[in-house]
Amino acid sequence: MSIVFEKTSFLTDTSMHYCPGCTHGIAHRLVAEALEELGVKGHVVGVAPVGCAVFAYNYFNCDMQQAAHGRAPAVATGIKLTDPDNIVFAYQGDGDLASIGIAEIIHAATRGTNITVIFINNAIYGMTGGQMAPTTLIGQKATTCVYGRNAETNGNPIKVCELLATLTGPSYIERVSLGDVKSVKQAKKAVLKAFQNQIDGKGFSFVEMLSSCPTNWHMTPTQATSFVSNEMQNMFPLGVFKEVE
Amino acid sequence: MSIVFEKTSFLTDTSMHYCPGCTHGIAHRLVAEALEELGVKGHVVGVAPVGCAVFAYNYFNCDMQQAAHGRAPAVATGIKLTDPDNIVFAYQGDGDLASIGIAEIIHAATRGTNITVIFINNAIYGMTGGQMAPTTLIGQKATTCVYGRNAETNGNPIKVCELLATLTGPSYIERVSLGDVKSVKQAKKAVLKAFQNQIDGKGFSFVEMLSSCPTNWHMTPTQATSFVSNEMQNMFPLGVFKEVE
Amino acid sequence: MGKVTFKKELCKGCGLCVDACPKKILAVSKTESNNKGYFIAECLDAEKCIGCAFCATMCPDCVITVEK
Amino acid sequence: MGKVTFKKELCKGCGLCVDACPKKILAVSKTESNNKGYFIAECLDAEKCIGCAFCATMCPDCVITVEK
Amino acid sequence: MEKLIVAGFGGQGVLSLGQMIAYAAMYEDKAVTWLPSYGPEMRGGTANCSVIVDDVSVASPIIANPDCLIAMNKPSLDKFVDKVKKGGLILVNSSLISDKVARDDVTIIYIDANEIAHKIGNDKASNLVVLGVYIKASGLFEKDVMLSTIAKVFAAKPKFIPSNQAAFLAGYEM
Amino acid sequence: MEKLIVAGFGGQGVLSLGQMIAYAAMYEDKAVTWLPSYGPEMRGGTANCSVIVDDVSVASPIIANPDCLIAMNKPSLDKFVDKVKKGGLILVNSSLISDKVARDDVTIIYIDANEIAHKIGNDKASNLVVLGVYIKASGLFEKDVMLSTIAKVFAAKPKFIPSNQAAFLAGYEM
Amino acid sequence: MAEKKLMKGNEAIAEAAVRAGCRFYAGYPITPQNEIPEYMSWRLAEVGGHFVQSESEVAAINMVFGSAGAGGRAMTSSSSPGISLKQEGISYICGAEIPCVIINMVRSGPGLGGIQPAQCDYFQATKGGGHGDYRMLVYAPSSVQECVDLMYTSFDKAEKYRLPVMILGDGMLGQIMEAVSLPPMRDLNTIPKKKWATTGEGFGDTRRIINSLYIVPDELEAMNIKLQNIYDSMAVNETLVEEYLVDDADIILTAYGTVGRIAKSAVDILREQGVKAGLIRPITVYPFPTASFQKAASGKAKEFLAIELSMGQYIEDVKLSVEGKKPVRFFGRSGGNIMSPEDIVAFVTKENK
Amino acid sequence: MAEKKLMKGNEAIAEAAVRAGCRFYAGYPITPQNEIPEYMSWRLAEVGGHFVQSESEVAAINMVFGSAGAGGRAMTSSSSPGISLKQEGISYICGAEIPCVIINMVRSGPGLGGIQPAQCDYFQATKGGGHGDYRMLVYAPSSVQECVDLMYTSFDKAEKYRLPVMILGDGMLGQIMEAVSLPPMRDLNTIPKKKWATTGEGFGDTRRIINSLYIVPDELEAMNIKLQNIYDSMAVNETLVEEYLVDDADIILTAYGTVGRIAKSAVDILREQGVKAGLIRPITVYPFPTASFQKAASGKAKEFLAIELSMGQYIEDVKLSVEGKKPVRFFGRSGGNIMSPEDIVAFVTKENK
Ligand SMILES: Cc1ncc(C[n+]2csc(CCOP(=O)(O)OP(=O)(O)O)c2C)c(N)n1
Ligand SMILES: Cc1ncc(C[n+]2csc(CCOP(=O)(O)OP(=O)(O)O)c2C)c(N)n1
Ligand code: SF4
Ligand code: SF4
Ligand code: SF4
Ligand code: SF4
Ligand code: SF4
Ligand code: SF4
Ligand SMILES: [Mg+2]
Ligand SMILES: [Mg+2]
Repeated sequence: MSIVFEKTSFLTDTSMHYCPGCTHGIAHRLVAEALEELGVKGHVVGVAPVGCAVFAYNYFNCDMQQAAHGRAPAVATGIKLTDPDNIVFAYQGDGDLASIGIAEIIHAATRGTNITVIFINNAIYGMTGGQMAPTTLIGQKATTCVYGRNAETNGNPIKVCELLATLTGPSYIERVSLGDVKSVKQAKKAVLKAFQNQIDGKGFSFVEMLSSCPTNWHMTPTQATSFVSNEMQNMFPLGVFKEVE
Repeated sequence: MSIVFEKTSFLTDTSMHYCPGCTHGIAHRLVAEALEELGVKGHVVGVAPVGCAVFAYNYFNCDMQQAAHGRAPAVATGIKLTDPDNIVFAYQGDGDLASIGIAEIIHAATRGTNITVIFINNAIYGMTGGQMAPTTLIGQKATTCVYGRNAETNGNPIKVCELLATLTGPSYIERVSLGDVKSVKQAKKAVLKAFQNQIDGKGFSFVEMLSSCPTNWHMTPTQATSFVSNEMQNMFPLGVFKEVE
Repeated sequence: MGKVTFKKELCKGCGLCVDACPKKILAVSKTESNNKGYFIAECLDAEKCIGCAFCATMCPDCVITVEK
Repeated sequence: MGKVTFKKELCKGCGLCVDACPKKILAVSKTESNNKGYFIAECLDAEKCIGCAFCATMCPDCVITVEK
Repeated sequence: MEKLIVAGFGGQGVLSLGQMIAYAAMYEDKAVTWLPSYGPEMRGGTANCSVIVDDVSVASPIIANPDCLIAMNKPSLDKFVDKVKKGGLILVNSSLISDKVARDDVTIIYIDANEIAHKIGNDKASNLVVLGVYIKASGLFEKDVMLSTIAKVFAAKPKFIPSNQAAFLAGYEM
Repeated sequence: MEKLIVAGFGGQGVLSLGQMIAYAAMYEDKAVTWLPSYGPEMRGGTANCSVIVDDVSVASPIIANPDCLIAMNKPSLDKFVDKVKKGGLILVNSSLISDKVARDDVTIIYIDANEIAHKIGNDKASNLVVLGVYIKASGLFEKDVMLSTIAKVFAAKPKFIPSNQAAFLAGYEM
Repeated sequence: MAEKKLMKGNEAIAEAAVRAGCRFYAGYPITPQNEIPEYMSWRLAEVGGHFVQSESEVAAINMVFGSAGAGGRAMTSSSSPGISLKQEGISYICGAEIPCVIINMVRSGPGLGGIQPAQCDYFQATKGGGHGDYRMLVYAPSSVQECVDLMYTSFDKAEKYRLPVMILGDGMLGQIMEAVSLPPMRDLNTIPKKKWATTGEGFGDTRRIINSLYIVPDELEAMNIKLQNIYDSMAVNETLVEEYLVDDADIILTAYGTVGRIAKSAVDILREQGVKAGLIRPITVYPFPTASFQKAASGKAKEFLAIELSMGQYIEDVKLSVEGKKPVRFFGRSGGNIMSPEDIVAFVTKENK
Repeated sequence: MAEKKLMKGNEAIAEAAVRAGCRFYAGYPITPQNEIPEYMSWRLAEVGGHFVQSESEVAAINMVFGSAGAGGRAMTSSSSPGISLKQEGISYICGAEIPCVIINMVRSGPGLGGIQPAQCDYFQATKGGGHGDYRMLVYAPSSVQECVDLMYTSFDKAEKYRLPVMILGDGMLGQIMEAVSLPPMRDLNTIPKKKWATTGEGFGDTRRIINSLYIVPDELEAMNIKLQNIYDSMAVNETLVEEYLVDDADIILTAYGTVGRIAKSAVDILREQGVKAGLIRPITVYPFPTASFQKAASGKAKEFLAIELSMGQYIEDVKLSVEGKKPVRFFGRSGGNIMSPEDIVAFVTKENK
C-alpha cells in the first residue's frame, strides 16, 4: 500500500485556528500543495491578510509577511519587485480584498504585477463576527443587515472576477468553489495554473474561491458547504474569466 | 435677433483659473447648463475634487463641498443620504477617481447611490504638473514616465466605464468626448440624462468625458483637442456602457 | 444672420472657437490683448456669421454670446 | 483496498469527510473526543474503503492520511 | 461590595450568568459592572466576566481578587483559583471538573450542573443551576428577586421563562 | 553678502536668471541659496526667486530687504519696490513697465530688455540681457565667469550657448 | 429620572447618539467597537436615519464630512488602526469646520497589535495625528453613564464650536455593561439650523461652500488663528475634570477614562492604608484641565503619579501642566494588559519605601 | 571632496537615497515634493531599482513595507495630507520593526490647506500620528547638504534600530537650490544582510515572519518595552543638535529645520545689536536634544524663544526639556507664511522692551 494522500510539508505542523468545517483550511492546503508540487520551496514569500486568515503566517511553510487590512497586494508588490525571482502570493478575504482593499487589488491587477492572489470569498466578515461583506448575497443575514441584505439600503454584491477581467493587466482569472470534492479538485488545478503563470512570468493571476463560514452563517459545516455549492455558485458563477496565452 | 447662446446663470461670474483651451471649462459649462435646464436650482449640492477642478466651488452657482483627494463619491454619499431630495453631483479627475479614489467610486456605484458623477479623463495629473495618470495612454509621456508610458514598468491604462459597467448598482454609464463640437453636443445630452436619472430616482449615473490638458501634454489647445478626438477616443471608445430602464 | 459678441476680459486666446467656426471667420488677434495679458479672439467678418454657436460650444471660458 | 488514518488531535469533528465519502463509512463519534474537546471522525467500516481520498480532499484540517 | 468572576468556555453561558446578576442588581437599585474578557477576533477559547455589585457606584471594574469564583471548566478553575480572597467562595462545575480544589481557606461548593440541568429537561441551563447555588450561598439577592429578574430578562421570549426559573430553583434548592 | 530678488511672470525666465547667478556662485566657490516662490498647484501667475550669495555659508534663505531687485513686470515691481535696501539697486524691465520708480535712495536702471533681445535675434533671452546689466552694475562676478557659466549650464544644448552669451553681453555692455 | 437599562458601553453610545439627533452613521467593522455599527444598522432605520457600512474607514470619515457638511448630525466610530486611516479626513473636517462626532475605542498597538484595551492613541487624539495645526474636543468617559451623558451633548458642543468631538474610550469601556438612564429623544426641531451647511438652497449670494483650501498664506494663517481662538475659548468653557480627595493629598494619582476609575479605587485603598492619596481625572483630555494640576502642584501635593495604558503619552500633558514644580512619576501598562487598583497601590507603596 | 552640484532639496534627497543603496521607491504625486518621485522614476531604472507610482499614499507605504520587509532599501515621500494617509502603515512598520525611510515635505494645513512651507506636522512626526506607542528617528535638515548627509546615513540608522526614519522637511527645503557635494555610490555588498527579512529561502525552522500582531497582551507589552528600549538607546546614540553661541547667551532662540537657519541669521543680527542671543537647533527632533536645553536652562540663559511655522507644537518639547526652569516664549507663523530673520529680531526686541 502506498500513500495516496497526506498532509503536505508546505504546511507547518501548527494546528489551524479555524472553526470546525471552515473551508479556509482547504484553501490553505491547496495553496501549500501547489507550491510543493511546483518545487519552488526556498523561493516563496506569502502575504497574510487581516481577516480570519490573519494567522496564515503560522501555517504556510515559507517566509511570510502579515499585511495591513486590504493592503496585501501592495505589500506583495513591494516584495516581488525587490526580489523578482521569488514566488509571491497574497491570500485575502472578501472584506479585505473587495471592500477596504479594492483599490490595491485593482491596481496590482492593472499593473500586471507578476504575483498570485488567492481570494477567499465567504460572503461575510468572519473574523469580526459576521458583518456584511461586499459579496454578501441579497437576502443573506449579517450583523449589519439583520433583516437580510437589501440592495436598496445595503447596496449590491460585487463580482470581483468579472470586475478584474475588464482590465488589461491580469494574465489569468478564475473562480472556483470549495463546496464539494469535484470543485476542490478543480480549485487545485486553478491554483497550480496561477502559480505556474507566475513562474512563467506571465503576470498577475487570480483565483477566487467560494468558501464557507459556518460560524457566522449560523449553519453546520455541511449545511455551509452546500450553501456554497448552491446559493453562492448561483450568484458567483464558476469559470475562467480571463486567460492570456 | 434673439440669443442662441449665452453663459448660463448656473456658473458664477468668477473667471475660471484653467489654462487657455483647457476643456475642464467646457465640462463645467455643460454641467451648469444641464442643471439650469432641468430647473433644479435651489436643490443642488456639488462636490469638488482635488485636482485642477479643486476650485470648482467658485464656479458652480450652487452649494458646494470640496472633498479630500479621491473621496468625492463618499462625500456625495453623505450629502445625498442627509437630504435625498437634493440633486448631488461629484466632479472628479482621473487621478482623483481612477487612482486614489477608485475604491470610493466603485462602492458608490455598487451601492447604486442616487448621485451623478462627472469624470474628467485627461490622461494626466494636471494640477500637480503632469505625472502619469491611471488613464495615461501607452507611449504617452509624463513626468513620472519620461520616456513614455510602458505597460511593463508603468502598468496598463484603466478603462473606468468598462470597469464600472460590470457592477449591478449603476443605472447609467456613458463615455463622451470634449474634442469637437459634435462630441460636446453629445456630451451635453449625456449630462442631461445623468441628472434626469437622479431626478427620477434611478440611482447612480456616470459620465466620463475625454478632456484635454494642453499644458501638461505640451500641446497647443487645438492640438490637444485633436489628440482627444483621435488618440484618446481610440483608446477609450465613446458610447453608453450601461443603461437601466 | 448671426452675431457673436465676446466678453473680452474672459478670453484666454486659446483659439478653440477659431477652430470650431465652420465659416472660418474667427481669429486670435496678434495685437489686441486684454488686462490678463491674453491675445483675444475676434470676428473678422461679421457678415458671414450664421449664428451656429459652434464657437461658443467649444469656448471653455464662456466668452462668446451668440445671437441669431 | 483503501485505508484511512486520522490524526485524532487535529480533528474538529466538522463532518465534511463524512459527507464526502462515497462509501458512507465515516462518522463523527458521539462519544470519542480529543484533548481539544471535539468529537472526532472515525471510520466505521474499514473494509469498504476504496482509497478515493474524497474524505481527505474535503478535510480542512489535514487530519486524514489515505493509503491504497 | 461583591466581586465575582464567572469563567468557562464559550457556549456554557458564563457571560449570561454574570449578566443575570447584573440585571438583578440594577432592578434592586444597586450599582453594578459587568465586564467580559472578550477574546481575539475569532472563535472558540475560553470566556469569563467580572461582576461587581455595590451599594454605591463601582469604581474599578477590574477584579484582582474576587470574593467568589464560578468555574465552569477546568482551565478556568486553574486560572483563577489562587486569586480568590481568603474566606471567599468557589463554585465548581463538577460535571466537567473532576479535581478537588486544594484550598482550605475558602468555601467550596461542587455542583454537578450539567446533570442537574439535564434532569430538569433543559440541557442548556447549567449556568442557571449554578446561578441558583450562588445566590443561595452568597445571599446577594432574595430568591424572588432572581425569579422576577429571569422573567424580565426573558420577557421577549416568554416560553423560556419557566424552564430557566426551574433551573435556577434547582440550584437554589440544591 | 548679496541678496537679490528676481520677479516677473512665468515664462519670462526669472527663475533661470536667478539660477544662472547661483551656478556662477557655485563655480566661484561661493556659498549660495536659490529659493523660488512656487505657486499654487496650477498654471500662470507670477514667479519670483530669492538668491543669496555669500563668502561663508548662507543662513537664512529668506530675504526681507534685498540689495537688488530685478523686476520683469509691473506687479513684481509694485510688490517688492519698497523692500529694497536704501542704497540698493533696482533693475526695471522697461519693455513691460512704463512707470518710473518713485524712490531716490536707490540706483535704478531701466532696461528695454525685450527690445534688446529682439534686436540680437533671441526673443526669449530678455532675462539674459537683464542678467548682463545686473552683473555689470553689481560687479558680483567677472564677465568671463558669467560667459563660462552660461556655457556650462547649456553644455547639454550647445547650440543655445552663443545666442545666450550674446544676450548677456548685450546687457553687460549696454 | 428615566428608567434604567443595562447596556454595554458601545450600545449605550449608539443609543445616546440616536437620542441626541444623530441620523447618519458611516463606519467599518473593527473589534472592539462592532456593537456600535451593528446597533446603528437597525436603529437608525427605525428613526428614519441612514446607516452606511462604508468600504473603508477612509470612506467613512469622508461620508461623515459630507453628511455633517450638509447640516446633519453625523458620526463614525472605529478603533485604533481604523482611526489612523481617518487622520486625513479628520484634518479636513477641522480645516472645513465641520461638526461631527468620532469615537475611538482604543485597542493595543502599534500595527495590528492586539484587541485588548489600551490608551496608546492619546497623542493622536489630543495633539492631532493628522497633518496641520488642529485640535478636537476630546472626551474620555470612564463609565457607561458618562458615555451616554457626554455623547448626548457632544453634537451640541461640536456645533457650538464647529469642530469634531472625539470620544476616546477603550475596549473595556466598549464592552462593560452598567446600568444607565438614557436621556429623552431630542426633538430635531430644537437643533439650531446651520446657515453654513450645504442644504442645497444656495444660489448666487446665498451659496454655501464647505472648504479647507486656502491658497493665500495670509488667509490660511487667519484661519489657523481663528481656530486657535476657538480652542482657547473651549479651554475656558468646556474643560471637565473629576477631582477626588485632592486638597489634602500628598500624592496625586492621575489617569483618564477607565483607568481613572481603577485609580479611584486605588486612592480608596491607599487612604485605608493611611496614605494620603488623591485623584485628578480629566474628563476632557483636550482641552486639558491644566488648572487642576497647577493648583495641586502649588499646594500640598508632594508628587504626581501618571497612570496610563501606554508607554508614556498622557504623562507629557501632566508634566506640561505641573511645569516642573513637583516630580511626576509614571506607571503604565501596555499591550492590552490592565493594572488593577491593587497593582497601583503596590507601585505607590513600593516606590514610597 | 566630490565635485559640487547645484541641486534642489528634493532632487538632492532622491539622488542621495539612490547613492545610499535605495532600490525601491513607491509614492504618489503631491506638491511640494513632486521632484522626488519624478527623479526616482528614471533614476532608479538606471541603477536597476524599481519605481512605482502607487495608486495612493496608502498603497505606497504598504509597498515600502513589503519591499523593506523583503530586505531591500526602500523609501517613500509625500507631503502633509499624504503623510496622514500613511499613518496606519507607519504604525504597522514600527510594529513589525521594518527599517525604511519616509520623507515629509510639510505644507500648510489643516485639510487641503495650502502648498507653502510649514512645520505643522511636528506632533505627527515626533509623537506618532498613527495608533499605538511608537516613535521614529526624525531628522530635520536645514540645508540641501544636510538633506544629502542625513539621507545618506538614514538607511544605516533605520537598519541598525529596525525602525523607520523620517526626514521632516518643508516646501522651502524641497525647492531651495544649493551647492552640494554628493557622497559616493554605496556598494550594495557592503550593506549588512538582514537575517529577519523575507528573502524567500525560509522553510521550517528558518522561516522569517514579518508581523505586528500579538494577540497575547504579555507578548505585546514585551514588544512595546523592547521598542521603548530601542528608543532610549537611540536617544543616547543618535541625538544631533547644532548649538550656536549658546554659552554666554541671555536669550536662546530655538527652531528646527529651515527655520533654524532663519533663526541663526536672527542671532547674528541680534548680536550685532548687542543682544546676547544664541541658538539651539535640533537636527534630530526625535530623539529630542533635551540635554542641550537642560544645560542652557541651568546656565546663564534667562529665557527661551521657540520659533516655528506652526501654532505651537515644537514649543511643547522645548518646555518639556526646560522643565519650568526658565520661561519659554513662542513666536510662530502659519498657513505658509514664513518669518524673516528681521521678523524674529523685531519680535525679540519688541518683547524685550
Ligand atoms: C484598518 C482595519 N479595519 C478593520 C479591521 C478589522 N477587521 C479585522 S478582520 C476584518 C474583516 C475580515 O473579513 P474578510 O476579509 O472577509 O475575512 P474573513 O474573516 O471572512 O476570512 C476586519 C474588518 C482591521 N483590523 N483593520
Ligand atoms: C492625499 C493627497 N494626495 C495627493 C495630492 C496632490 N494632488 C493634487 S491634485 C492631484 C492629481 C490631480 O489629477 P487629476 O485628478 O487627474 O485632476 P486634473 O488636475 O488632471 O484635472 C494630486 C495627486 C493631494 N492633494 N492629496
Ligand atoms: S469565523 Fe467563519 S471564516 Fe472565520 S474561521 Fe470561523 S468559519 Fe472560518
Ligand atoms: S494643467 Fe491641464 S487640466 Fe489643469 S487647467 Fe491646465 S490644461 Fe487644464
Ligand atoms: S456662430 Fe458659427 S459662424 Fe458665427 S462665429 Fe460662431 S461658429 Fe462662426
Ligand atoms: S474659445 Fe473662448 S477663450 Fe478661446 S479664444 Fe475663443 S473666445 Fe477666447
Ligand atoms: S478514502 Fe474514500 S472511501 Fe475511504 S474513507 Fe475516504 S472517502 Fe471514504
Ligand atoms: S473533515 Fe477532518 S476535521 Fe472534519 S470531521 Fe473529518 S477528519 Fe475531522
Ligand atoms: Mg470574508
Ligand atoms: Mg487628470
